Amino acid sequence: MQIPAEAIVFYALTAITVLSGLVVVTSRKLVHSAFALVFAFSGLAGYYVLLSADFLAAAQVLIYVGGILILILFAVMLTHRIESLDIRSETLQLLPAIAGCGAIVVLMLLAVYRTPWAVKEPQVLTQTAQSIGSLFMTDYLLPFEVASVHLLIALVGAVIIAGKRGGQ
Amino acid sequence: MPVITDNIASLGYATPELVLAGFFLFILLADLVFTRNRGQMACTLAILGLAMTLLVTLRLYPAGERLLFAKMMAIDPFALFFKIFFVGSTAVIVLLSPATAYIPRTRQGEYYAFLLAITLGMSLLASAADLVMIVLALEMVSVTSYLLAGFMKEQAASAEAALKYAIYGAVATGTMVYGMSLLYGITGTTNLYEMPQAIARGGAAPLALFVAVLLVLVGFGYKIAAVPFHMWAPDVYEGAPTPVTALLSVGPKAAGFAVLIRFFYAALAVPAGPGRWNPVADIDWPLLVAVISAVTMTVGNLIAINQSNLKRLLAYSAIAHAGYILMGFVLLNGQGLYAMLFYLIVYAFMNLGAFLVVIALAGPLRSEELKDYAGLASRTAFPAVAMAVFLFSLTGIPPLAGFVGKFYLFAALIEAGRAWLWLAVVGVLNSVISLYYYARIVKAMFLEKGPSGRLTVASAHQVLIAALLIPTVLLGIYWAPVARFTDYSLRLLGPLAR
Amino acid sequence: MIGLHHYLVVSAVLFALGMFAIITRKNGVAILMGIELVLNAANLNFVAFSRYVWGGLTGQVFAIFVIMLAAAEAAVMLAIVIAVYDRFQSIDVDRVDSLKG
Amino acid sequence: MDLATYVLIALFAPLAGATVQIFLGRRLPRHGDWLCVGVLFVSFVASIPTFNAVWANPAFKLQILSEWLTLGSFGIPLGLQVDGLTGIMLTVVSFIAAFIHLYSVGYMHGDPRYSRYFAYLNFFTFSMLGLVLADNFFLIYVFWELVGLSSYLLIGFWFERPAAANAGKKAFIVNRVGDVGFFVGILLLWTQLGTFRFEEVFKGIAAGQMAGPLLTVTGLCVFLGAVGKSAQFPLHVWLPDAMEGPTPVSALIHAATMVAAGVYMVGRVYPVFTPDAFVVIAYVAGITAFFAGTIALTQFDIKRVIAYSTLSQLGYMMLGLATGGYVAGLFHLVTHAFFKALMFLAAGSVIHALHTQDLREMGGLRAKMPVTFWTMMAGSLALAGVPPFSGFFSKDAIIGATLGFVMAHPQHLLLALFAVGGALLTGLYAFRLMFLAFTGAPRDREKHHHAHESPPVMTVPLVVLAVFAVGAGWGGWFERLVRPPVELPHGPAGAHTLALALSLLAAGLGILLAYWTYVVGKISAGRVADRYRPVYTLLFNKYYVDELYAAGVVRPFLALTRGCAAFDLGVIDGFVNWCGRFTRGVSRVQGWIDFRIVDGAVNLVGNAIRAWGAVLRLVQTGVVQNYILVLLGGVLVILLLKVL
Repeated sequence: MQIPAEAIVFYALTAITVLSGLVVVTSRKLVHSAFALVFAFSGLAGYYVLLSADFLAAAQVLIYVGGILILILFAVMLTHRIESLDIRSETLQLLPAIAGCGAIVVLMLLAVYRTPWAVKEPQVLTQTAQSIGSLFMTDYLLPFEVASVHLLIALVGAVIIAGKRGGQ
Repeated sequence: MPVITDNIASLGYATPELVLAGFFLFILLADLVFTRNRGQMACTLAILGLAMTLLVTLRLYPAGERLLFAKMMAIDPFALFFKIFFVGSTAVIVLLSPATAYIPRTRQGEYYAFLLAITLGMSLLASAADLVMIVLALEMVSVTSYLLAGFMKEQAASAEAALKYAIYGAVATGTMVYGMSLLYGITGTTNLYEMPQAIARGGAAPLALFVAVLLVLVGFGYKIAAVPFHMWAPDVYEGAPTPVTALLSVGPKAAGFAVLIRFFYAALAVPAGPGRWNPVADIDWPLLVAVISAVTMTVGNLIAINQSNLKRLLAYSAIAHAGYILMGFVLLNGQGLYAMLFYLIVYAFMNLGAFLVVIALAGPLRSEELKDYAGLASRTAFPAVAMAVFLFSLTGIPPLAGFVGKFYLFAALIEAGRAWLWLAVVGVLNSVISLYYYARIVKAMFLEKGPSGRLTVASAHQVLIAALLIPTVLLGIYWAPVARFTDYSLRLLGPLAR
Repeated sequence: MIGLHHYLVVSAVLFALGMFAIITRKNGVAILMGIELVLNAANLNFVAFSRYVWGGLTGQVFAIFVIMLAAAEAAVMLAIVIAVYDRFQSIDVDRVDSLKG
Repeated sequence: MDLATYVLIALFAPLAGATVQIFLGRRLPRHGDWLCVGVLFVSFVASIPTFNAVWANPAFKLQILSEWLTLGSFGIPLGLQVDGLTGIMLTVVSFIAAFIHLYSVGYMHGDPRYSRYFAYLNFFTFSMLGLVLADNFFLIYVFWELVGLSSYLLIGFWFERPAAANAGKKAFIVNRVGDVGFFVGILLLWTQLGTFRFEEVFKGIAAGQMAGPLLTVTGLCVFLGAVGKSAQFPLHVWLPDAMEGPTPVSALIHAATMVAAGVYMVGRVYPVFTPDAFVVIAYVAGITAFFAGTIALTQFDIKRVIAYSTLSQLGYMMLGLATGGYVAGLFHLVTHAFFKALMFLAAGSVIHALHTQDLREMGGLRAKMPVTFWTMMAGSLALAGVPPFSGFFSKDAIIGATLGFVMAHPQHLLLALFAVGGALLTGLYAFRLMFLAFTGAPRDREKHHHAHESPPVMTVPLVVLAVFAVGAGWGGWFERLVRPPVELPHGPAGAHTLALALSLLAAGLGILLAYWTYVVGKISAGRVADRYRPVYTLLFNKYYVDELYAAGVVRPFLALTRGCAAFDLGVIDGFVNWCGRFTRGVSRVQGWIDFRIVDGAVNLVGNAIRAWGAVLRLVQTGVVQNYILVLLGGVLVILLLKVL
């Protein structure tokens, strides 16, 4: 029990993430799910900070909380009239899903615990933003460029598919 | 193996992708700038782009086998084989599209641009040497596929197809990425070519490794539509615009096989003598894939029997064919891979051909239902005869190309010894079952009575049908050059196949 | 002491939760949320392995690419959801089932 | 152009003709008959250089090899070869086929499927030429099957007539029985010697890699193929029925292509047969030669008489081959090709003129149809083995070989009786036909009145073939070109003289008997028939072989069918139907072997498969989350299997 602080933060984050995750998947109201997702993503950002991945934590907040969630809310609003925003989000095939997902958790944890991970003393990383930035320009240049083309495709495609009848 | 770390120097070996990306942007821009005849212009540009891609791809052959962009991408005859394959199959789709009414006129520019984009994604996938590249390229193919499937969004079926495809695809990709994260945890690398040593060095973590491999397999299995990851395929194939369906059943499927082969043979197998491998760390993935192969062809064929919509029938047939092709994958030897590649070529011709006939007839016939094909032979002879040839080739009846392809697959299995004999038996039985439903179409076209009145098929389509028909017949009789080409294409980077 | 296993457990739970959402929710947007959870579970793995086992930035870079992909996928999927809504007046996935058999 | 090119042209010209014809035939002027006849003459002309080459050098050998398929240790060569025998066969087959094509232009004039007919005929010829040229068992089997297929199409060409459709099916099925044997034989050879190539197989056998009873059995399996195709007893039943096809097709089948294939094949793979195998072959052949001759005596259908005579002559060829008369047997194949094609075409000419095939309605045609009469006479003389007609030389050689064999092995005396007795019968039935058809008073005045000589497009082939029927035996050219592939024992010295005497005597006696009976009337055929009523009935009913098959094979099959039909849930759609209706006519016929046996069994399996498919289909609900659940389930199952 040397560094209880880390443990406390971890468990707090876990509580936030898993509980809001549960809300995301069980809430009967779509808007509640959406907001719970904000908390879940924020909790993950907290993990990233704990894992000394500060750039990633920032990206998580910016892209997920700032971007994807807004997108989701827009979609919710575009597909429902404002007055029925608390539309019920019903469920189906509950029992097989519980069984399947439960089994997969068990099996994965089995795999995790049976594996002798080569755990090392964690290094302290500083200035990950700079290193990641230079990685993008050197070793990861190709994926970086491919990703940009990919985003362009997604953008154009989203416009076309979501656009009004008959296109532009 | 020669590695080129310098990104600028690597560019010279990535010319096909550069050209494709360039033309993709070019078409989008041109579509914005010009106002008249945009569809024709986009089509012309797409053809031009594909032709140029083919040219630069062929010029890459002297490059041999290399790793580019800091080991992100591999270039070898194996990858070039698939690049040519993708360019060819996309070209067929591009050429057949103008004479159809599937794509609304206002969206044609984007349509052709996306056809190039999906080709770009497939090319990258065939070359991907790093998990990051696999994910990115696979997603590029997937996302473009969703968009193309939903291109006729005014029709409910198309929109539905896009939605189902997107949800299923996203789940499969998510699962695959999760598997990759485990794989990274086990090996410490995301590079395929560093994995065998890392796995060997890392000692035994068989269960975690198996879970990781299985989850990754979900992503690949979804691309090639192997059971139990196949269920999106029939719905999407039926709902998507038929030219897109034709492409989906050939291009991305082949891309899935390309990445499957490279991933498993580069990362999870170690060479054991010329043209043979052993699985790394005793993971019995060949048996896993063999079972998937057997189940895939059986399920595909069994359900296909009861289909009444031709597109859907061909979708199940495409699933069954994924099972056939997988037979070659489990052998861990060059002969198996050879049979797979050869079958892919053959499959491209006959499957595109069958879809092409459906597309060509969809206009004059206003239907894609089997019952409307009754008496077709007397209404328009050439497409009916061509369809019969394509279907018999898909069945594997000599002397058509499909027979030779299947022969190589079965022979490779039988050569490999008694261990895989059961798979060959399953394969043969399945071929027999498949005759049942292919012959039903032929019977409808030639023996049943239908409405009278001649149908006129667009001459562009007739020419294209002939262009696919000739190799389908010819490859059944004389295939030596293609066989040599396939043989040469087995030069997979790292572990040489032959 | 918080170690690798803690993170892996959280990640496995998130993966299962995401899968659960995907399988059970009728609403297309809710399904998308499940998918995001699955991708985030993978990301947590990457970062945790990067930190505790292998060092370096490979895992983090991978995670950033995954976030980017998630964004692109979300955009496309929501666009498709809107297109489906136009046709079906609903985004309940179990009602979008005209193609079957 | 080198010789190989000529050979390839000769082989592929008919195929090209068939391909063009099947797709475009109806759109071509004159429905493409000129094209199909033309390619056959091209084929014939292209085969002449080959003949010249083997003529100049009898030891000539040309091989056109190409690896067709290799996979590891397994390889199938795609080779053609030309030597003396193939040189002759190539020329003779293309020559006769060319004239039969020409004749068909007149005979088939106005048929609704005129263009289709020529496409089939071309394809038939192509198959036979390929069979002749093949240099390995694999290829010869492929062409063997193609010959079977095209004969099926042609025999059942007038499929509107139940008899024709039945005959097509019968030929196909009976041949299939033989083909199974052939296939097994080839597989046995391949498993023992590891090769399909004739040359290597022979080498292996010469080196003793395969010998004894196994080789005998293998040889008999291979021979079974020839039994089917060359219509030897007991698989001969299809050949007389095959008369239902158009007459030029019968001519082609009987002369140069189908039935010749079996004899040619036995000659081609001669070293495969052991002496023991040859004894069996000799008896089968002897029985065929003699009994077919006796049946021919009682038939009244002009084509059937000729058909049974073909059976008998085929028996002779096989007998010659089996008793060491390698050259004699094959020589008879060639001479027979000429005179039998001639006789069929002449018979066709008669049928064309009278619109009947019944000998009892003919008579007195000699004056009305002089060309037909004289050419037919030449053919009959050749058939009966009267010198100096071609048939004499070959048949005499065969009888010589048989006598030689019997002198060396007296326990096989029966063979000699078959051979000599058969020769007598040949003279008898050949001239019975001639006299009944052409001499005496016309028995049907109405028909006789309308009879007229056929047009030149039909008579010219007759005359050309007659020339060869007369002269093909002269000059010993055949012996010069064809040499036995193995050392053959020489028969005792006196055998040949004896054979000459006996065969001349037998033929003369036969003709004389026919003359007495049908011209002079000293012997009343009716009274003979009455006195030996049981024998006559037996002969007239062809020894009841068909009925035996019906009782022993067909009825049990039909009973089985009914059993299966009980299970048959009545699904009509599907493959079997399609198979059954492969040609529309085939489906309309209930007949010899009812396809319902197959229908029943396959429908049963088909139903089961369909039912499974329908169940699996239910999983495809249309709800994408169900699909994902299946994905997850699949992953879990695999994982659980791994963990447990």
